[in-house]
Amino acid sequence: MMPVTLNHFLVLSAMLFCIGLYGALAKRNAVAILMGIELMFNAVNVALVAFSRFGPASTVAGQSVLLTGQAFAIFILTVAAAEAALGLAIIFAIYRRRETIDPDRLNLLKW
Amino acid sequence: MTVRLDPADAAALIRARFPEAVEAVDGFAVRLATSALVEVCQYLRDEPSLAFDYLVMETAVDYIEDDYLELVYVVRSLQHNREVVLKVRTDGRDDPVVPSLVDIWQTAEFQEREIYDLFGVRFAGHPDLRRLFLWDEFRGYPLRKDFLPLAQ
Amino acid sequence: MDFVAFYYQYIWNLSSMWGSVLAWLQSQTGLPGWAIYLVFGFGGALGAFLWVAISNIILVFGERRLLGRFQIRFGPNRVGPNGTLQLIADALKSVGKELVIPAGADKPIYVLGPIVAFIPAMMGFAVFTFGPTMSPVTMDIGVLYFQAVTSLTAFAAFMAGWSSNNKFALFGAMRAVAQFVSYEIPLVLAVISVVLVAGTMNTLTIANQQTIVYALVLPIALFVFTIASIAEANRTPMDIVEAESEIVAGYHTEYGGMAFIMFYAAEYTHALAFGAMLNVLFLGGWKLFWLDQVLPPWLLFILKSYFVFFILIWMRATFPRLRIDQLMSLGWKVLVPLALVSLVLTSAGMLVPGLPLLAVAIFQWVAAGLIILAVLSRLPRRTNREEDMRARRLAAQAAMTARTAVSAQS
Amino acid sequence: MTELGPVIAFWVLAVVAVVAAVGVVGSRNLFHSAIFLTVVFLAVAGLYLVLSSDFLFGVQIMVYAGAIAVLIVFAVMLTHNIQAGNQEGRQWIPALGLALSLFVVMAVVLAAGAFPASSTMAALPESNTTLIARALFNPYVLPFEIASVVLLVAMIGAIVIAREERG
Amino acid sequence: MALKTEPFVVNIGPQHPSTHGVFRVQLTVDGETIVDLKPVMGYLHRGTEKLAEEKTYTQCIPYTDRMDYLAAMSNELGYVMAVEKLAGIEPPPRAKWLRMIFAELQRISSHLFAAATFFQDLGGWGTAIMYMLGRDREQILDIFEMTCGQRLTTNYMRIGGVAQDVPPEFFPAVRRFLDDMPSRIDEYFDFLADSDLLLTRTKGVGILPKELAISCGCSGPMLRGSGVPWDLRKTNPYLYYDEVDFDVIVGQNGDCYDRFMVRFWEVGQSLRIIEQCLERLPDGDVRHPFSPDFVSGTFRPPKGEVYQAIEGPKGELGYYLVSDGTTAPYRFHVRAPSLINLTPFREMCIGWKVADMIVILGSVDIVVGEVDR
Repeated sequence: MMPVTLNHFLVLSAMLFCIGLYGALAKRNAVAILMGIELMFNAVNVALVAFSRFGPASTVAGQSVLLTGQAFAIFILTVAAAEAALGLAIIFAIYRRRETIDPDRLNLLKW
Repeated sequence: MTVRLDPADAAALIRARFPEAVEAVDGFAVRLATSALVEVCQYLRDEPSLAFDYLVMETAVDYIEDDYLELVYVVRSLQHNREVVLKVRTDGRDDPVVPSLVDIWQTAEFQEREIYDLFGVRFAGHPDLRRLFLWDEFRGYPLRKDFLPLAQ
Repeated sequence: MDFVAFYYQYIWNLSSMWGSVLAWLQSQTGLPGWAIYLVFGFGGALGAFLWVAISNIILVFGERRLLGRFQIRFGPNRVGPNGTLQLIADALKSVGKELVIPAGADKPIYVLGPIVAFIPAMMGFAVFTFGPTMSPVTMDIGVLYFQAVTSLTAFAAFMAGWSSNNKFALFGAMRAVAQFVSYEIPLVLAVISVVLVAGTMNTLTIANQQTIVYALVLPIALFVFTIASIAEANRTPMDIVEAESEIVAGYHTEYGGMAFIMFYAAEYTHALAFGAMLNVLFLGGWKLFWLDQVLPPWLLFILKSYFVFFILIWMRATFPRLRIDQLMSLGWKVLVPLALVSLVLTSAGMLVPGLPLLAVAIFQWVAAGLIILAVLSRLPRRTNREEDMRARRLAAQAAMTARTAVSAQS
Repeated sequence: MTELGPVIAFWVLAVVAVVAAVGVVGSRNLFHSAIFLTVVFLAVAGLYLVLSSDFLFGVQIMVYAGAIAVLIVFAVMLTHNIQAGNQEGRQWIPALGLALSLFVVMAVVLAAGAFPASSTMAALPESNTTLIARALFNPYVLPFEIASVVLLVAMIGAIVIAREERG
Repeated sequence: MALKTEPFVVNIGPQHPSTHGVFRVQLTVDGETIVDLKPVMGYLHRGTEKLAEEKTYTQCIPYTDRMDYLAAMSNELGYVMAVEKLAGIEPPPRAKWLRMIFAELQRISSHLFAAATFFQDLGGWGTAIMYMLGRDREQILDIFEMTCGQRLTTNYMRIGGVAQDVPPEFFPAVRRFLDDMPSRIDEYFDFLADSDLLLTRTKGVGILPKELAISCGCSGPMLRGSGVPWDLRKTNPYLYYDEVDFDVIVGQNGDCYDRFMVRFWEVGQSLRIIEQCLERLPDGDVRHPFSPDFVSGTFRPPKGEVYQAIEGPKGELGYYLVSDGTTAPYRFHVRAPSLINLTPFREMCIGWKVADMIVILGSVDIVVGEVDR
């Protein structure tokens, strides 16, 4: 059986990231864009956790840094939650005012 | 005890203000001219010594022999505990029109819709004159005396 | 007697019995380790599922009979002895029904809805502690796992609600999202108090550590957890998601037959899961005075969980429903602050050197007493029936006299 | 990672994650996209379990599947009538090109052996959850606090933005 | 939800657990908040008024039973009083006292049922209250049954009296009911009216201002709940209501709670009235000597028209009859309190949540048989 290595996780992460990137760039609906961004966050998290588990165990100043990647993943998760909440709040606010959430038509700042 | 305002007295009260309004008086009701209905009712409601603030009931009767519909309004003053019955005759039975009293007594809303539904009296100025009980495609007005259920 | 004692020890500890069975199986068949592992896993899951299935039957029947009693009537008592076969009859009838998919429904999601409803409620059972060493899965993150998987029920609600192409269902779905997400916060905050005191998220350790049940140590957290889990389990008086007097049946309005049974069973499974979790977190799982020396722990655990469920039935038979905005403000303005108070007090108590548990208990009870006092003093004076009636009558009489005077003048 | 169980689990979860991710961007129905997104979240949670990161597994399900995905579905429901579809915008071709080329670049970097192709996972001295707690509250306590503040600010901001103006 | 979303239209009814029959409400909601509302009725329209034009005066009595089927006695009472007024018949005193007893019993039963369904609408499905109130109502229905053989559609009142005298077991049964009720009312007060959840759900909800109530022609507990002490039994006494001692109950705020409480306390007042009726019930005939009952086909009231109203449980129940001197009424119109009390329904509901709409509808206490006729 072919062993699963760090690279497997990284390729998976890259695929998820690129799909998310496409979604974030190409979609016409703000909610769909948000979904793409969430996908990218997840991809990054997968990579981080994989790094933390496959990397060499080491200690810095007596503390294990084995799980640095996981700690970072938790921070990213926090930020993603904050981003989702704020993003959706903004989408609601815009929808209320403009009755649309198509970013192409939200060009109020352009002239 | 609710005092039934004698129709003759009521007619006198109305005549004092609107000489042309009263068409006839009998033992039960005061019959008003259709054109004067709204302003008489407005007066009855707003004049503090009368204060007929409560429309008890509004309905219609089909007098097919004499070729008219008669609308009956029972009006009451909660403040003075008095009651008077007003009547209005329509002009013929084909597409009769009567002014609506919704603006004076809101309770007329459903009752006028009911009359429209069952008698086919149109109320000018009614905000939402649709059939109340029967479906919109129903043809004919069931409470008219010449309505034949199977012939619709 | 040795014979009896030998078997009693197996009955006492089902997991050791299961382990012996597996060991015997391996020695007899020589299966590889992973196959035994699979058998072990599926067997455990099957056991939990059986328990849930039997419990559902017992609880649904018990609830119907009990509600009947509460309502001065008999409840189902015709089919079978004392009505015990009523549920089987109902289930057979439901199985025989056609599964109607409404026109315009989002078919795949519509079909998935009831299945998704059942899975998360069922998954939570993995971490329950049926005895000192008996837990289907021992996880370091047991409590977190339970909260995480049960939070997925919101999905079932809005998958069903959205896909049904029915406005009542959509209402139910929206309410479900609002309610479940809001009540997750006080629920988790209340659990954190327990985790702080226990120093672990492992359910087995938490239950084992409760020499004094945490219900006595953490009354505020217990209160918050109870209320929030009623809301999460979607039971009256907080079942606005499927409030039958307003939105017919909420998100599962369009489901009939077997699909409806799935939702129904999921609801009871969910409620049972929260009852059992309350038992684990606050009532010490299988512990019950000296009885745990006599009876097998799993039996006590099950009975205690049923007792918690009985309290849910009792509440159902007592309270009418809240309105959605009142429910929301109860969650955000009452339960979340209470849970935070409990959290702060618990952490403060943990900082006290020596006796942290006693310190926590003292802090919590003092705070609980203060809160109750504050609430009592702020409560509007209850209406007195004589006064209420006299006020209403006097008002009428006064107005009536005034009117007679007026009409006498005119 | 060479044992049978985790390897099978990895491949199943990876395929599920990628297919569902394609579903997220490919589905015409925004609601389906949101459901697919939830599947991605759950598959990623499963991958965390494969990487024996139980705590992240729990947090991932709770935060992503339990909260963020629910919020997104809620948004889809509330803004449904205007934006029923999930169409691509004008710049979908450049987006596709960019995404593909980025993937190619990353694949090349990985193929060049930028990271050691280690298949062994580091042994954990104690339970994963304890280790995370140590990591969060010792070396990373400052970021942890900042993250908390970010969350608080985001919550307040979201409430302020989404609140209906009165009067 | 304070989110402005697409307003959408929901049909509550015609088949819905809480619309008290086949009544339909077209709601336009924004999230959960009601923006607009249209009551739609007619699903139970049986054309009673048209049917009555084909029947003799006595044959009309059972038709009135089927309008407000929860208050058949009151409906009959109003109708026979209208016919008596038209024909100038005076029923014997015993009949009038009996009529009062039955009208008040019917009022109690109707109010109890209203309270039970009201609590049900609040979501108290699992609670015992419906069955508790049902138990009391059952006692009343038993009394009806022993008197006239029917429980709901009693057909007991006759033109010029009542169908027959009450049986001997009637008095102990009523006595028992009168003895049981006061303590039960106390119990219900603690259980219902003083329950915090009920207060939260109903206090301040669906306020009907006095002026609107008057303008909309509301009557009965709706009008009194809004603080207008208008009770036809006091202001326009019929039968012997001016000779018995009772109080009119009014509310202060006009919210759902007040309407509920007005009904609640009126039960006690009705008990008082029944008590006095039993004391003063004279011996004698229960029929007018020239009662047209058995010669129904030949009863011809003189030409004329009449409007007669009584205070029914739901409000002012009026009958407008036109006689052309034949055996059938020329025009038979019912002033149905349920229909007219629905007039301000829209104003009361707008701005409240869907759940409140159900509560408000419950506090209006309609019977669709009477709304649609």
